[in-house]
Amino acid sequence: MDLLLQNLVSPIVLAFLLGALARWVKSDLEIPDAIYQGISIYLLFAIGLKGGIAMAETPLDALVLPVGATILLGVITPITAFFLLKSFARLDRINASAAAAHYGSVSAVTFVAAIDAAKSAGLPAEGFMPALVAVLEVPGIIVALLFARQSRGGGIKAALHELVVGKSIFLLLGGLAIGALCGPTKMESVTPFFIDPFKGVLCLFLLELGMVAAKRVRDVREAGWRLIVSGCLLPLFHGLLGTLVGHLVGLSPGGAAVLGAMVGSASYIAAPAAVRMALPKASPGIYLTLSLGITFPFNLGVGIPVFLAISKTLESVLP
Amino acid sequence: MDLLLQNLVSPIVLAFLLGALARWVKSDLEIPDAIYQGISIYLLFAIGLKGGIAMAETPLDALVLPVGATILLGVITPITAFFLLKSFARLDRINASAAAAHYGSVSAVTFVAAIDAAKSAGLPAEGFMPALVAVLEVPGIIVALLFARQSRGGGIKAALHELVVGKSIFLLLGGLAIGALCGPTKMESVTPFFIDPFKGVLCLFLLELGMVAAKRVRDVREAGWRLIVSGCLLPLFHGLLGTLVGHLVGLSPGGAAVLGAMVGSASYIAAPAAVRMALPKASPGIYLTLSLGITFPFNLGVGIPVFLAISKTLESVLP
Amino acid sequence: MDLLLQNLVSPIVLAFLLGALARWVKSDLEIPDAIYQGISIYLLFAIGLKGGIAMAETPLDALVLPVGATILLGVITPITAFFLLKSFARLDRINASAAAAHYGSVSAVTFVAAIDAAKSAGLPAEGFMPALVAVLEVPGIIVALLFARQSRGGGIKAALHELVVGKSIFLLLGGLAIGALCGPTKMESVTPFFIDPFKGVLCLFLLELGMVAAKRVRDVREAGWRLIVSGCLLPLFHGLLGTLVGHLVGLSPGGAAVLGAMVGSASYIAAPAAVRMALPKASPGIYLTLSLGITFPFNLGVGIPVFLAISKTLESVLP
Amino acid sequence: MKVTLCKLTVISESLLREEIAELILRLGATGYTMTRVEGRGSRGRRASDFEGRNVKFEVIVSEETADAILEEVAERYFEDFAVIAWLTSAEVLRGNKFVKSSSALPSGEATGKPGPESEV
Amino acid sequence: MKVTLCKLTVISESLLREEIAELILRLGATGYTMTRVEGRGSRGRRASDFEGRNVKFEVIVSEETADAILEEVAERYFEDFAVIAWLTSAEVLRGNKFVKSSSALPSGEATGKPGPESEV
Amino acid sequence: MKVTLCKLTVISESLLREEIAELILRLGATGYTMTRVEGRGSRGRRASDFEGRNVKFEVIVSEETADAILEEVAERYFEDFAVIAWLTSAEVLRGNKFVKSSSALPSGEATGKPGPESEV
Ligand SMILES: Nc1ncnc2c1ncn2[C@@H]1O[C@H](COP(=O)(O)O)[C@@H](O)[C@H]1O
Ligand SMILES: Nc1ncnc2c1ncn2[C@@H]1O[C@H](COP(=O)(O)O)[C@@H](O)[C@H]1O
Ligand SMILES: Nc1ncnc2c1ncn2[C@@H]1O[C@H](COP(=O)(O)O)[C@@H](O)[C@H]1O
Ligand code: NA
Ligand code: NA
Ligand code: NA
Repeated sequence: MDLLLQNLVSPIVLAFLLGALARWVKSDLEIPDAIYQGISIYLLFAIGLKGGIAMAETPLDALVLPVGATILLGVITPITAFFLLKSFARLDRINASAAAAHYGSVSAVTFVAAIDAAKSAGLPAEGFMPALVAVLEVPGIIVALLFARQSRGGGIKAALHELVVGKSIFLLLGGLAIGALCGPTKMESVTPFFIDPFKGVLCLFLLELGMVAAKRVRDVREAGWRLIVSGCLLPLFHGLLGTLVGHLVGLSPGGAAVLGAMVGSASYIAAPAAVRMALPKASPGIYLTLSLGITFPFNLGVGIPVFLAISKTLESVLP
Repeated sequence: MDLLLQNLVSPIVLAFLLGALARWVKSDLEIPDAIYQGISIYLLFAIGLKGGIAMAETPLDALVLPVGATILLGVITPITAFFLLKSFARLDRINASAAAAHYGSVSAVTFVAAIDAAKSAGLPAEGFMPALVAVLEVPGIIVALLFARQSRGGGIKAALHELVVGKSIFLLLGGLAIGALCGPTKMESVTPFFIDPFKGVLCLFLLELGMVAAKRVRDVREAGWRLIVSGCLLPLFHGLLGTLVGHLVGLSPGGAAVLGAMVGSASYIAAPAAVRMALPKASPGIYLTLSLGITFPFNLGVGIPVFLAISKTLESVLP
Repeated sequence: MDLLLQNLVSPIVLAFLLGALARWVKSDLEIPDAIYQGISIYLLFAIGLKGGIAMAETPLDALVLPVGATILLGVITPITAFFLLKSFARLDRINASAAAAHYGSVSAVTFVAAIDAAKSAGLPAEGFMPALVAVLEVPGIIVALLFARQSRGGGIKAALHELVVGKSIFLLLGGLAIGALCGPTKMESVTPFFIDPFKGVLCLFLLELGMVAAKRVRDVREAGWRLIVSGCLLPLFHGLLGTLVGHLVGLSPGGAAVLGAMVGSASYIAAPAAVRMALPKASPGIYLTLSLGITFPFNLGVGIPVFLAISKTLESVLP
Repeated sequence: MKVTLCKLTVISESLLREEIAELILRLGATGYTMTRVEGRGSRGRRASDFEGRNVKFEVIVSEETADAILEEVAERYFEDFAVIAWLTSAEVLRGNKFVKSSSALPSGEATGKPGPESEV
Repeated sequence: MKVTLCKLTVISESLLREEIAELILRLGATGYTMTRVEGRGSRGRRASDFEGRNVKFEVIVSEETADAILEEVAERYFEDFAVIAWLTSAEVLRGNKFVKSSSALPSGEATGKPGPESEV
Repeated sequence: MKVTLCKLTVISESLLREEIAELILRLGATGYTMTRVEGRGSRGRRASDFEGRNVKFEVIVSEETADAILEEVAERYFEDFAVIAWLTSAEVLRGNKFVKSSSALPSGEATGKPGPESEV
């Protein structure tokens, strides 16, 4: 409980709430498009670079298990999401698989918020986690699209291309590669730009995210309780699964909780674009509302501290 | 005199002059709209955050007197401005009240420049000053609009809404709240973005401000000497008043001078928008020329060092 | 050889390659126009400021020889470039002089990369080098335009105005002036914005530059081997000349190599705009391909380390 | 099946963005497209030179709706604000997309066979 | 020597930018101009509210090419995507600049003396 | 009282922005609206791919002024620069706003009753 409150009163969460407030009071506050895009390029590239620097210092075989587990989780989560959304939330096949693609992928901001919360809670995560983000982005979307049993034009192949060379994965992988090739010493000179101000920039980003999410609140109200409950249950279930698996493959308690947050999160940048191209008949009103209107704030406010608490407990329970 | 020159040769003032120069030599230098807006969001939010952090460490009752005095000053200044502009500068009722609204409000950049100059002069101001900026923004505009005795559509009520949820006050208050809630420890992680680079970003902003102000120079020439003299007298008079009141309510010499600069300054972001909506018949050519073309450079170059010098003298005079 | 590889695996060079890769795999990565422009304003202004701070600490007479030599080199390089491009690369008069203007001028990013590489190699350059960049920008373009024997409308005079008040030179000179006037102490407060994050921002810029350069690759293929060879020979020849002259006028080994890189570089911001206005009949396809598609990557990858190695050797050879 | 409708263009100082968007939808347009533009006009300067830009609204509507919007825009803004507007004709497919369900397309247009004058 | 051609305008969610640009050039336009715009329409929201903007293509083409582009755009995108399009006429100098060398301007236009109907 | 005027559109590489703006005002337009756009055309690339964008000028003017501007733009820029231009007609209220006081609206337009041909 204390962890929960502790987590809520942080610059990141408050900036998100401030953004939402801006919409509710109809402020004319507006982050220009170009700035928003510039910030998101910065964040993704910086996440990659930071992960790459860490990878340069990690023996490769320490990565094998976590990467394997992450791929596995990326395959499982869209399946559970699809069936829950189809049966419990009563979405049709197309909309269920479209939304499942989002749950199969990962939200970079949730990831970063989790990294940060873990650090604040004295449970720092492994430095190579950003590599897992890159790994988790793709398989879930592919699996989910298979469920749709239909897709436009180039279909899954086109969506796959869209994904892999899409800017978020491209920047993440690019950053990882540069960071790993250069290593900590050579990266020192870019640290004052990519590492030190990172969290402040993230605050600005969350201001914007709050504004965008607030636009979805009306949609959330219309969505009906079944959708809302699904949008909370899925991250919880996936998150616990991720945390548990994280422990099993030997991650630190912080790392396991962060893996939980990643697995529990729903993408709202890479996935929507890919899904829109592959399944144009699916309603963005459903998948964006689920991922950005419900699951994202849920994880930010509740999920992350819960995964951290569970992970701490698991540590003392597991051998 | 030395203080004056000392003040003029600073990165901030020189950046402003460089911007003005860019216009005069017809350089194609141009700060993209989106960048300008991004910077102004950054600056306002950062001012708020910094003030909030300071407030978290200030006992609330230390704020009562300064806040009360600031509100009072916010009510007085538009009145003096209105009558001076109407009688001496010979503006009609509408234009006089439109311009008075600007003098009743406050220029955030003048405030920041004053904070900075105070620090350089060895007279650091209180940390909670940004809270006073937020307090000073609104009442003056309302009072001034009352003088106009007419206003469009929603009128004053609409203008009030425009103001309070307008992005400048919204970001300032939002920043204050986040800073105060999180306190210094939790804000540490965002300091490298919001505090350390602040003054450098301000330089870029002043480059742009210089360009915009230079466009007004022709208007200033046309304005006639009465308007020009008013644009210098008003900040001087209001500034001295503010400095004096600052001492009386117990601010440090630096704080009092900064309060003087705030009170003496004229808004050119929040006020113009509100006035344009409420009094569309007032001429922007008059109120923008006064606030941005005359009073802003006057304060930057002359007002601030004068208020600092006076404040230093007052300290030894007053009990 | 080791120096070469050492140089290639740096965040700056890798960011450039990543940008090129983005184009080749058809990623949708895109740096918004406004961000690109904002970054280039930042970089040029920051280079100027840094140079200005150094100049404030340099006795003026230490500048006389280097400045004189730089002007001389700025006059010589467009001449060699013109004749090589006309005779060996078989360009007509107009296109040869248009391209020569680019070789007469200087690429700010090549300059910065050289400064950085020199530092990494333990051969730091003089702090006042940015002043030489400003000096080198103009004369070469003028000389080259004289070769064209024709030019549009205002012609050379218009192009000269375009250049001197063009944003790149204006910001560079403006930054130099502000830095020199304020000196190191007063600039301290803006250092965390203009100096510390500089190299990180440069990385982002090179990402974009890589994307733009990659667009030229097709043009490079079409250009024919004579143009490609010219685009490599010219920077090599000019660079060696610059390095040698640097030693003769008493620069440090690092400074001489940086002067070499400057002299060897071809402008792709100031020159193209000026040339386009003065010689609209010249083909941008030729001069941009040469400067940005061939010479820039050549210098980044090969030129800079070669100039450094030569400069080191020269040091032990020359008296 | 092309039908001829109106394209209404409104250029305004950006301060009025929300008001004009609301006005356009209220008077019956099914949507609008907004562009950020810069401008020079008789009034020269805008309230806040900072806000910098003007906005341009382009609206595909039936002629009556266009006239209604144009009239209200003229009445409310032409005198005091930096606002201008003009009409051109435009041919669209799916004419019904641009007409609110309550109203209907005038017969000539619905048939897709407008008289010679109204054809572009 | 002014000739009358068509101006085709296509507004689309920005995700389709590349596809539509490719389509326009493939069907015979000699170029296009693209603007980033914002919009409100019946569909209300776009795939990624983040990508934020729509794009607007303006293309000067002969009437046949315009019709061909319009048709393919309609067929491929109108049902599932936030895409609208319209045609107006436009007078240009140098009419041949806008017609690919393979095809030719219809005689009426090439002479610069279009019949009354095609004139604006 | 609607009158029919011309809308002139000029698209140009951004390097010429100042020159063209000056040209437009010099030849008698009362204002213009400028948009930053991107483009693809026969020339493919612009002087500085960095400057990135083209600019689009839209000008509401009388037909004569439009023709005068169009002619000078064509003469000075069409050959060597990435510049295109076109004309459409546009109906405005307050026709006099767009005509410089020195000149006057041609009678047909001033009455708001243009002949059938010039009507849109
Ligand atoms: N003749 C014109 N042609 C095109 N746009 C214009 C014209 N006159 C004015 N505008 C636009 O309308 C805005 C307001 O004009 P004004 O009310 O004349 O100051 C200007 O900023 C321009 O964007
Ligand atoms: N009546 C209209 N007039 C102008 N633009 C429109 C109109 N309706 C839709 N649009 C544009 O087309 C886009 C897609 O519209 P829709 O498919 O109706 O959601 C919107 O975002 C607008 O930019
Ligand atoms: N057919 C066209 N339709 C619309 N815009 C065009 C067309 N052709 C060229 N443009 C625009 O005009 C600019 C210059 O074209 P060009 O001179 O053909 O290279 C391009 O960048 C486009 O913005
Ligand atoms: Na997930
Ligand atoms: Na004031
Ligand atoms: Na050179």
